[in-house]
Amino acid sequence: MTIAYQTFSDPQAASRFLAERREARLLGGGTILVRRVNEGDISIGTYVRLLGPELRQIDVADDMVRLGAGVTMSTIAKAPALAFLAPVARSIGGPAVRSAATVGGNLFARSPHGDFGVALLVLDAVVSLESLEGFRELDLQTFFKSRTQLARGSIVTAVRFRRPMPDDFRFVKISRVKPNGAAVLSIAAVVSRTEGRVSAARVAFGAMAKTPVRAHALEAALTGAALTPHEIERAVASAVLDTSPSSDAIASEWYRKAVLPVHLRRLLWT
Amino acid sequence: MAKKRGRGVAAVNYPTGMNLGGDPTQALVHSTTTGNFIVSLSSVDLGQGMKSIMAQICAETLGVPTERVIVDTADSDTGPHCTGTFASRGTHRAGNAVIAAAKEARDVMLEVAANMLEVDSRDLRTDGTGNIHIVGVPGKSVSVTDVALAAHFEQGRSISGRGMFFTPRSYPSPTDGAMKPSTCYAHACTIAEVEVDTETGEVDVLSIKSVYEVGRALNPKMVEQQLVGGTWMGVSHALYETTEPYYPARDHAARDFNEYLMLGVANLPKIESRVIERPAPDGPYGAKGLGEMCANAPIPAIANAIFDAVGVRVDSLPVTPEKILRALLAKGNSAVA
Amino acid sequence: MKKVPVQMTVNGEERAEFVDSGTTLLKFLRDKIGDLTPKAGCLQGTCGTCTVLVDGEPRLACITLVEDCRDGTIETIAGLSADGKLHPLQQALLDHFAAQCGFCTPGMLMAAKALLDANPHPDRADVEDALSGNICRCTGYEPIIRAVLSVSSSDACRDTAERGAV
Amino acid sequence: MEIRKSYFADERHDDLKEIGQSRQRSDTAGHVRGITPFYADRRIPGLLHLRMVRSPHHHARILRIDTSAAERHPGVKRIIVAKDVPHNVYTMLSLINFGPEDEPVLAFDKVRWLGEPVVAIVADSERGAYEAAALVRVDYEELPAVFDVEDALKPGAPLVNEYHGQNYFRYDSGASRKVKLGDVEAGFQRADYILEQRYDSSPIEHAPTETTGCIAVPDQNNRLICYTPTQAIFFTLDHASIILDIPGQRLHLIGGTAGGAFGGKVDSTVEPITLLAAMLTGRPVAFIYSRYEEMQISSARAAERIYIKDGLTKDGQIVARQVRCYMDSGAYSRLSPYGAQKTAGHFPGPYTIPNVEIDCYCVYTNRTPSSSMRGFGITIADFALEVQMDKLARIIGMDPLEFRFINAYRDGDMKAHRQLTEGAALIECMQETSVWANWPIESRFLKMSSRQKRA
Repeated sequence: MTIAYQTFSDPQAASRFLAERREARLLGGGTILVRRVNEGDISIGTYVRLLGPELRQIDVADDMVRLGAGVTMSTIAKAPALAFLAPVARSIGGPAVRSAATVGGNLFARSPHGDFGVALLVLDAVVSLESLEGFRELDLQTFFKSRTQLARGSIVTAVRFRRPMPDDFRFVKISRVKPNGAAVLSIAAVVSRTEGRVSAARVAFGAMAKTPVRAHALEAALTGAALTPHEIERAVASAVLDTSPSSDAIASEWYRKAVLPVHLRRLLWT
Repeated sequence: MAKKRGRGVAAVNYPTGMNLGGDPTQALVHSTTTGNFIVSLSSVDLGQGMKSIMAQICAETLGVPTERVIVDTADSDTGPHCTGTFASRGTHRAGNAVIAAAKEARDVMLEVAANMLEVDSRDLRTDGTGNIHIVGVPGKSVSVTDVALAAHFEQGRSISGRGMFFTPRSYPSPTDGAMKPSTCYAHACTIAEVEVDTETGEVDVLSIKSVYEVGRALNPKMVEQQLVGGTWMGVSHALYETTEPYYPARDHAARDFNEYLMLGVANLPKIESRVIERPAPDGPYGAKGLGEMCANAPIPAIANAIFDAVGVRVDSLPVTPEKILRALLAKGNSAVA
Repeated sequence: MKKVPVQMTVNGEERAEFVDSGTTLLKFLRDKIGDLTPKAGCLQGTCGTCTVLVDGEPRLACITLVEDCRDGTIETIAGLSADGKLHPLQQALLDHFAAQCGFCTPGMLMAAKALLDANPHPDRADVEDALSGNICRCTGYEPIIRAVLSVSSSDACRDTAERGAV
Repeated sequence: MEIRKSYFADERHDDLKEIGQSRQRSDTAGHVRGITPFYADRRIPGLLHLRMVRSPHHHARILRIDTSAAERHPGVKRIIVAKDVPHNVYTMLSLINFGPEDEPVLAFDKVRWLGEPVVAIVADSERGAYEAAALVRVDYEELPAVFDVEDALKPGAPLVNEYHGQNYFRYDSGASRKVKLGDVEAGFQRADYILEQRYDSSPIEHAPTETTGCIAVPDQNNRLICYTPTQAIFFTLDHASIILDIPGQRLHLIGGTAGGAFGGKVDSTVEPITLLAAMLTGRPVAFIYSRYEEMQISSARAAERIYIKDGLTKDGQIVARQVRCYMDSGAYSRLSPYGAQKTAGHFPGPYTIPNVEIDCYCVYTNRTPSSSMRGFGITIADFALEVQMDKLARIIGMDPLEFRFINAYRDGDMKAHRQLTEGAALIECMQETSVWANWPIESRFLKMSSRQKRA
């Protein structure tokens, strides 16, 4: 009736264990898993804790960033090399949640949660995945599309991405409960500007679908657009095209779609 | 970005005590050997500070400092009956019972002191610091401690008292509803100032100014605690709270504090309160119940302020950004296409 | 039942105990150590009443496993006034009438302590952020915010303390 | 917070020594040290844990309950079903002779709301109780459910609660608690304007940071101790003694410290079943609501629907007010029939209106039972009333605050429920607010007094 706690330092061994044991689950910050156990989920019988310094490490070399899956939001919020991500990390719950919540765990958070994944998605992050088939890397878009069908025993060990140009990265999380309640929606954008025009744009949304999603139509509409109210307004009109938000306790599908262009325009224009 | 400001007002009253009465509360007071006093009750302190207020009421009535009174409550073996802490009845009902018990105890205390000082007890007065003086005779006094010791060990008296407060039950007339819901009412008027985002329907409550008539503010700091906390709850009710966000549909019912939305720590308006006092003839030192009332007026005041700001009415609680935005769109007032 | 050994420092005291594996830090503190100051308000990681410090960081003891705290340093408010004297934060809450039912108070205090330990001169927004994971249903937060800000000595924070006089 | 002593100065006394002083609360020092003992802080060896198997349906007939597998689960000490509860069908209002017994402690023939308790599991650990709960088999036949108060009152609506026989509480005045004064129809005839509006609210949760629960402990002398955060010690005690069918002297309730309550801890839904579990096992038992249970199982503030129809004259007099109010009691009464009655007495608000007709209905639907919450019967009514007042003022182009002065009740005015107004102070609150908040009003309103008889 107690729950076993099993540690591994070899991701492959952990992966094998998880694949073999239906009742075993990989533990991140506990915000999802321990809560489920506390609430009476008896399908969970073993916590699997993956150890190893690289899991909790932030590596920055040139402009490439590697975040171990166990890096917490509070660590990111304090990392000087990742100052642009600090507002994202700080938007995720109160400080006590942030000192538990991990990068890896956030990639599995269900909408409307998972705002850090939105930022990673817009950064074109690549996920390091350990499974029975061995090590592989998945781009984050593919990861989000397939995260519910990952083979048993799959473990996210790290993400890596290129640091954007200073000032290109923008993020906003709209919460009703301030300062950092659950998202009505969140938007991350990397927009490069040259001579008053958008030269390249990547935009991702949180809480606008079951997982964070990239706004491809919007990105296309933005690229080449002049940074004028009129052209931005024209571009943001296509924002909802790549979205399929749900209704939940925070906001309805209708409301999310209605205000997405507003918040997007404000994020891009201000 | 279009943000518009508006102000709204609301004025309310609130009945003190269980509706229609019939809700007794008892109190017992006795002194220890050294002149401290125990109030025995079964009333529950919900966090509003009922125990402290009972101590203050008892101390005032006895004429001793509050720190000499201990309130022992909410044990069914030792506390006499109380109907319960609800319906803004705690201070009013239990307070009156404590006054009655403390008066009886005071009478004994003064009789014992009168014996010691060899005077009539009607010529004695308490000074509130723990001494009993002969009126008009400076320097002639005994301490409450000595009086209690004498009562116990020399005069064989129990310095104690029993108190009961009861408002007879009123039964509404089946035909016209004639009834007496309450013996006294507290009052409030609130002005709320809001800022409404016309593109998103989001509301920022900037300030809440309220004037409350509470009968008597027995402990102003504790009154303030209720008023500030209650105002917060009112604002929270107005804009956020429900267990069923799609009522009457049961979908997406809130399961936790992420989903049960409440006014956040960074959403707080500037809350200011003033108090006026019109003592209730049957209130303990004039006090009326105020803990419930303070959550009420902010709700319509905010709804009215939203109308003042953007010209739309949302007549269902909570007044969410979605409801406001839909109303704005229906009226053609939103900047959103 | 599988018992596993854990060792850690709790409020300055070395503790070595055998616990059921999978035990939360909250259960460990309350049932093993007998420190009842962290409260079980939700067991979901959403209310903050169980906030304690683990190696100086605020953590929700209800979703933290004791096995993840091995060799760690745990602080609860039981350790704040261990010498019988109230910690300045405790005194500030008292002075500001910033507690009503008292159930959120231990978690609030630890969240505030985490803030002040890391940032002795917070502004109002810092305090709001620090307390944002802690639910209070009685006070309306304002007295708690002011109490925390009053502990800081900086003039800047005193200026930002007041969104308004009550 | 400033106390403005100029108002009613002749009625106030300022010669008191303790009253009016901001003495420190006696409990705060304990709060800030975390040593205030809440019910869940009682450490009792050998404590068992109770968890409920709850209805997964809004409305269903129970065909079969099979607890055999759960009973065999290691760690389970006792399974409790309806027949184990001595007086299973109860109503809290029976203590004040109000209404039929209409709610089972444990459901047996039907479930009437999602989350209704059906089987109680008592086990030596929380986890063991959850595991055993998963082994309980209950077969249901789903029934149509009704969630809207007005739908529930329509002919052909599913019958929610057979103990009432119809989807509303029957008062001695009929389907609604009625208050009548004057003649509203005549008032509407006299009016220059008529405004009829609908107001709604959704259910609201008390959300105390400490969830509802209790610990029951067998004591010497065949008695039982219950550590409880109840708001009403003897209400809960009497109630438990009825349900357990034991004399009250066998019960010893210890409480007085609640981690927030706001009206939600009057209900006494946990104490009787926990005491029963302690009686049946001879062991101490804890039943502590999860946060989910606190959110969705514990009573909510009722949703309300309120129609207000007012007759108004050009000069700002409300000459008639008709109110129909529906309080959504959920599947059972709890305290709602009393709350609906309180609402009836509260209308038409703190205003003097010569013609009034009030009908307040307590309606049964297939949702979580509602009950008392801070402002019971008043909060939502005040929302409707005060928004209505704003609308009325705007119809005639009058300042909304001035409009309230015209209609505000004063000492000696007859209220709709036929009590003469005493101790009124609405006018003074509005005067002080106007001056303080710089909301200008005509000077004649600043000269008004609640003590001045209406012309």
